[in-house]
Amino acid sequence: MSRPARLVLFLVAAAGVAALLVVAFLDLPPFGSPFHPYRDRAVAAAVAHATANVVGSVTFDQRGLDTLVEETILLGSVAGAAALLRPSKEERENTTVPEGGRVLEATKLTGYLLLPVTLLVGIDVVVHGHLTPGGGFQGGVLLGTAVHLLYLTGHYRALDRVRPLPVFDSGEALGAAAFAALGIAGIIAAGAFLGNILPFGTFGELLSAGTVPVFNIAVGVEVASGVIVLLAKFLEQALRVQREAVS
Amino acid sequence: MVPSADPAATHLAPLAFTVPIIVACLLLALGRRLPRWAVDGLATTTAAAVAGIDVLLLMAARDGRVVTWAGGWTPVDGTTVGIALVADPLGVGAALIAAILMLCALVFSWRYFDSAEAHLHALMLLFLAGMTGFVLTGDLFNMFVFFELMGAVAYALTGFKIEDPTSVHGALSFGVVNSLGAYLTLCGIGILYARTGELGLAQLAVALRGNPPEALLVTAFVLVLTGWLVKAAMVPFHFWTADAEAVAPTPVCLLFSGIMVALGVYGTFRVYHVVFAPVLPAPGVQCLFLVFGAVTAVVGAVMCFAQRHLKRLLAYSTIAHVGLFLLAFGTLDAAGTEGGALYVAGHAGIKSALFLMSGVILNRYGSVDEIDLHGRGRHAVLLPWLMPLAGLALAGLPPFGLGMGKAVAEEAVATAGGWWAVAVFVLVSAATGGAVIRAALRIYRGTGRAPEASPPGTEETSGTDEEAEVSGLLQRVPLTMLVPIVVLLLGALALGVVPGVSEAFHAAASRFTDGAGYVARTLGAPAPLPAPTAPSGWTLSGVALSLLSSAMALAFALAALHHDRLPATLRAAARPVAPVLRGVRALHSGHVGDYVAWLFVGVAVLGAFLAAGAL
Amino acid sequence: MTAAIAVALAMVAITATAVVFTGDPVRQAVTLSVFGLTLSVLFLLLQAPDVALAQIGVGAAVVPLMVMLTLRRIRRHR
Amino acid sequence: MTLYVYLVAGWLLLVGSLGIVRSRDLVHTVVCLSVAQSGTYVLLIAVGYQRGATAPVFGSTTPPSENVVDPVVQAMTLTDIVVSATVTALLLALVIQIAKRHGTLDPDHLSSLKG
Amino acid sequence: MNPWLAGAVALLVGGLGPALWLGARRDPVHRLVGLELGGAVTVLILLLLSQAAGQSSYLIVPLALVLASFAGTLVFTRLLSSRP
Repeated sequence: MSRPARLVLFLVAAAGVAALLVVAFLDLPPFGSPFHPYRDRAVAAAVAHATANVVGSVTFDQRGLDTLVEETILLGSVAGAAALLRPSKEERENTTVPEGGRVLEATKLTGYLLLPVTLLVGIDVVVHGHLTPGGGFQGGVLLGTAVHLLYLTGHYRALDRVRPLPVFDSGEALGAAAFAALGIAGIIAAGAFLGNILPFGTFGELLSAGTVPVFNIAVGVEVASGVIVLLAKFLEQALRVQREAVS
Repeated sequence: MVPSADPAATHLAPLAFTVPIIVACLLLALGRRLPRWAVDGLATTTAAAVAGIDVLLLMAARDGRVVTWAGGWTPVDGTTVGIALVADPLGVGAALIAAILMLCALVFSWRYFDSAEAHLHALMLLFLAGMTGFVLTGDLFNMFVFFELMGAVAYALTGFKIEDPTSVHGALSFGVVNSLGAYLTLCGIGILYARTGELGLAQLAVALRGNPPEALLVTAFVLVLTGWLVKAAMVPFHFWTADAEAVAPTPVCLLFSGIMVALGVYGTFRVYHVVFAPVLPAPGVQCLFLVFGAVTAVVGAVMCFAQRHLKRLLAYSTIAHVGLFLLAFGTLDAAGTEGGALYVAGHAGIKSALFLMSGVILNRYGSVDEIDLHGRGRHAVLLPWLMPLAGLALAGLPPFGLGMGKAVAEEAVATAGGWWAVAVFVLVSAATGGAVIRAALRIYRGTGRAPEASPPGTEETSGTDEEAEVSGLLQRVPLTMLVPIVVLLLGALALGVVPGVSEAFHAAASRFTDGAGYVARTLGAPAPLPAPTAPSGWTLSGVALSLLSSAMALAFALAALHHDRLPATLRAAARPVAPVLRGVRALHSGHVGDYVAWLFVGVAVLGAFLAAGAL
Repeated sequence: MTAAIAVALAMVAITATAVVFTGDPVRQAVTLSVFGLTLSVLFLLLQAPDVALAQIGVGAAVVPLMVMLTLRRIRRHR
Repeated sequence: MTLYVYLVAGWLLLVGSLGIVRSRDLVHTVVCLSVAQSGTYVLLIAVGYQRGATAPVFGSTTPPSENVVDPVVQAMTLTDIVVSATVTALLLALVIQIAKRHGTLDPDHLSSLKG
Repeated sequence: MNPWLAGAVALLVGGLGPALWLGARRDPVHRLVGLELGGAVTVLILLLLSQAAGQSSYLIVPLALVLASFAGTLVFTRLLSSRP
C-alpha cells in the first residue's frame, strides 16, 4: 500500500472504532461515581488481612496470581531481550571498556551523593510497600536505576565493577522463583495456592499483612536485578559489541 | 454443599503453570553452569511432568469442572475478591495438547542451536506456562495477563535467530500487532469493569444477567475479542502470522501453528459462552463467525497454494484452518464445538509433524524453497512417504482424527450455515492438503518441470536464504528429529480410530457451550447438567466428503505440477484469477503500518457487523 | 478538583499528540519523558500514588535510557 | 466531564496507533506503541476514580474508611505498566537487530517479507 | 477548592504548560530545557497535590521524581552528545 492509501484506510477505520468507543462511553457510569462493588469488597478484605495499602493487598494477596504472571512476563522479557541482544556470529565484545566523555565535576558529585539516597529510597519503597504507596516493583525500578547513576555520571568502568552480571542474572531468576515457591508454600501450609500463610499482625505496623511484605521483597529483588541486566545488555550493545574486522 | 472432586485435584491447576515457571527460573539461574544434556533433560522432563499434571486434571475434570480459588478466596454468597482457575475438559484438553507439542518440540531441538545457552529452553517453558494458564483461568483480566506472557515470550522466540534478517523483521511485526490487539482487549476489559465492577468471567455473567443488548456490550465484546482474534489469525488480523511463523525456529513454529492460534479461538468462544451468550443474540454472533470464518479460510487457502516457501506455505494453511475452526465453533452449539475441538486436536498433530518435516528439510538441504529443492530429496528414505501422507491427512483423509473432526464439523455447519459452508470446508482443506502434496512430490520425487533460474528481484519470499538451525547441514536425519514426527502422526491417527474419542469430545463440548453451568459451578451453586445430546462420529457422508477432499487435494497437486499439460480451456479459465491473486499477495506487504491499519479495519467492521445484528 | 483533572487530561492529550507527531526519534525521546511527567501528575490527581510512582520509575529513567542507548547503537552502526 | 475523560483515553489509543501507521522509523513506531498503551492506563484509572475520595492507602495513622478510590484498577494499571516497559524493551532489542541486518529502520524500505 | 489545589492548578497552567511548549518544539537540546523545567515544576505540583489531599504518604512520589528525573536528565545530557 502507498503511504496515502494506508493513511486513508486507517483514518476511516479509526473513525469507526472511535464511534464504537463513544457509544460505549455514553453508557458508562458517570466519572467519579461511587459505584465500585469490587472496591468495597477489596477494602474489607485488605482490612481483614491487616494490610494498610489496599493496592498492595490486591496486588499480592487478593489477585496475587496476576502479579505472579506479571513477574513472569518480566522474567521472560529480560531473558528474551538478553537472548536477542547477544553478540551475533560475526560480532565480538570489546574487552577494553570505554571510559566515556566529560561530565561536569558538579554533576559527578551530585551523582555520587544521590546514589546512596536513591538506594535508600528504593529500599524504603520496597520494605514499606504494604503500608505506604509503592512496593516491590516501584522500589525495584528505583534500585535498578540508582546503580546506573554511575554510568550516567561518567563511570562506566565503575559500573562494570560493582555489577557482576551473573549475580544479577541469578538474582532475577531467584526472585521470580521465590514468588512461585511462595505460591506453592501456600498450598502446603494453608491449602490454597498463593494463600497468605504468615500471621497478619497489627494493622499499620511494619510486621503486618502476612506474606505481602515477603512478596514485595521477592519482587523488589527480581525487578532491581532485571532492570540491571536489561540495561546492561543495552549498554553492551551501545558501547562494546563490535562487528569483527574482516581479515 | 457443592459436589467437589478430590480436594487434591484443586491443586493441580496452579501447579500446571507454576512448575514450568520454577524450572525456567532454575535454568536461567544455573544455565551457564549446566551442561547441554542436563538443560535438555530438565526441560524435556518438565514438559512431560506438565503433560502428566494435565492428564490427572483431565481425569478429575472428566465429569464436570475443577474450580480452584487462588489465595483461598472462595466466594461467600457468590462474591469474592479472588481469581478462580476453572478447569473444564475442553480447556484442560487444550493445555494437554500444548504440553505434548512442547515435549515433541523440545525432543526435536536436542540437536538444535548448539551455541544457544539455556535461554531458549527457559523461554519455551515460560511459553508453555503462558498457554496453560490462559486456558485454565476463569478471570478476564488474568486471561489478559497470561495472554501477554504468551505474547512477550513469543516475540523473543520468533526473533531468536538474530542473524536472519527475516526473523527479526517478522518478530517486530508480530510484537507490534499483537500488543496493540492486547491493548484493545484491555480497553474492553476496562469498559466491562466500569459497567459491572467485576473481572471474573462467572461474576461478569452474573452482573450482566438480564441486561438488554446495548451498544456498550457490543463495543466491549468486539474490543475484548480483538486481542484473542489477532492471536487466532482471523482475517484481517492475520497479517503477522505468516511473517512470524515462517521465520521462527522450527520447534517454535510447531507451537505457534499447532496450538497458539487455536488458543485465540478458545479465548473467543470461552468469553462468548460464559459472559456474552445471555446478552448478545446468538444469530448475529453466529452469522459473524460464519462470514469471517469463511473469508479467513478462503484467503488462507489461496495464499497457501500460492507459496513456494515451505514454512510460509504451512503458516498460510494454518490461517485457512483457523477459518474452518471459526466456522465450526461459530455454530455455537455442542455438535459444532465437538467437531471444531476434534479438528483442532487432529490439526495440531498433522500440522506440527509437517513443521518438523520442514525443519528437517531446512537442516538437511539448507533451504525451504520448494522450487529450489526440486528433486533434491530423491534419496531420502522415510519422509518421501510421510510428507504426502500428512498432506492427505491435512485434507481430511480417514481415519485420521482431523478427518473425523472435519466430518462432524461439516454436519454442524450444514445445519447452521448451509451447503456453501460445507463447500468451503471441502475446497479449503483440499487446497491446503494439495499444496503440501505438491511440495512433497516436487522435493522428494522431482515431479514437474525442473526449475529455471528465477528472475532476481521477484516480489515474494522464497526461503532460499533461510538460516539453518544446526551447525553444518545434517547428513542423515537423527532419531531425535524423526521420532517426534512419527509420534505426532500416530497421535493424529489414534484420535480417529480409538473408540470413545468422539464421545469424550462431545461431553467436553457440551460442558464448554454450557455457560450457565460454568457460572454456577464457579460461584459454588449446584450446576444443572446440560441436556444430553447424541455424539456424532464418523458418518457415511462424512467419510465420503473426506475422501472427496483428499482426492481433490491430490488432483490440485498434480494439476499444479503439470499445469502445462492441462487442457487449454482450463488454463484460459484460470487466467482471470492471476490479477486477483497478485492483488491479495500485494496486501501482505510485510509493512507494520499496513498491518495496524488493517487491524483497525477489522475492529470497525466487526463492530458494525455485530451492531447491525444485535441492536 | 474536577478543574485540575480536566487541565491535566488536556495536557496529557496534547503532549501525547506532540510525541506522536515528532518524527525524529531523538527529539521524540525527550518529549516522551515530558509526557511521562504529565501522566504522573494525572495519576496523583486521580488518587493513584502507587501508579504515579511506577510511572515515574519507568517513564522518567528506564525507558528513556533504553531508547537513547538503542539510538546510539543504531547511529554507531550507520 | 465523563465523555471528556474517556475520550482523552480513546484519543491516546488512536493517536498512538496513527503514529505507528505514519511512522518512518521503527524506534518511533515502538514509542508510539507505548503512547497507545498509555490510553489504557488513563481509561483504567479514570474508571476507578470517585469524587472526593482519597487513595486506598491507609498508612498507620488514617483509620480505614470506605471513602477511597478503586484499588483494583490501580493494581491492573501497575501490571499494565510492567507489560509496557518489558514489551518496549523487547521491541527495542528487535529494532537494534533489524538495523544491523537491514541497514535501515524505515518500514517502507524493509522488504524481506512479502506475499 | 483548597488553596493548595489552586496553587497546583496555577503551576499546572503557568509552569507545566510552558515546559510542554519548550519540550515539544525544535531540536533535542531545546526540548531538554523543557524537560528540565517540567521536572522541577512537576515536583512542586506533586508536593502541592500531596498537601491538597492531606496525605503525607503521597510525599514519596515527588521524592522519587527528584531522584528519577536527575537520572533522566543525565541520560539526555550524556547521550545527546556524540561522545560515548
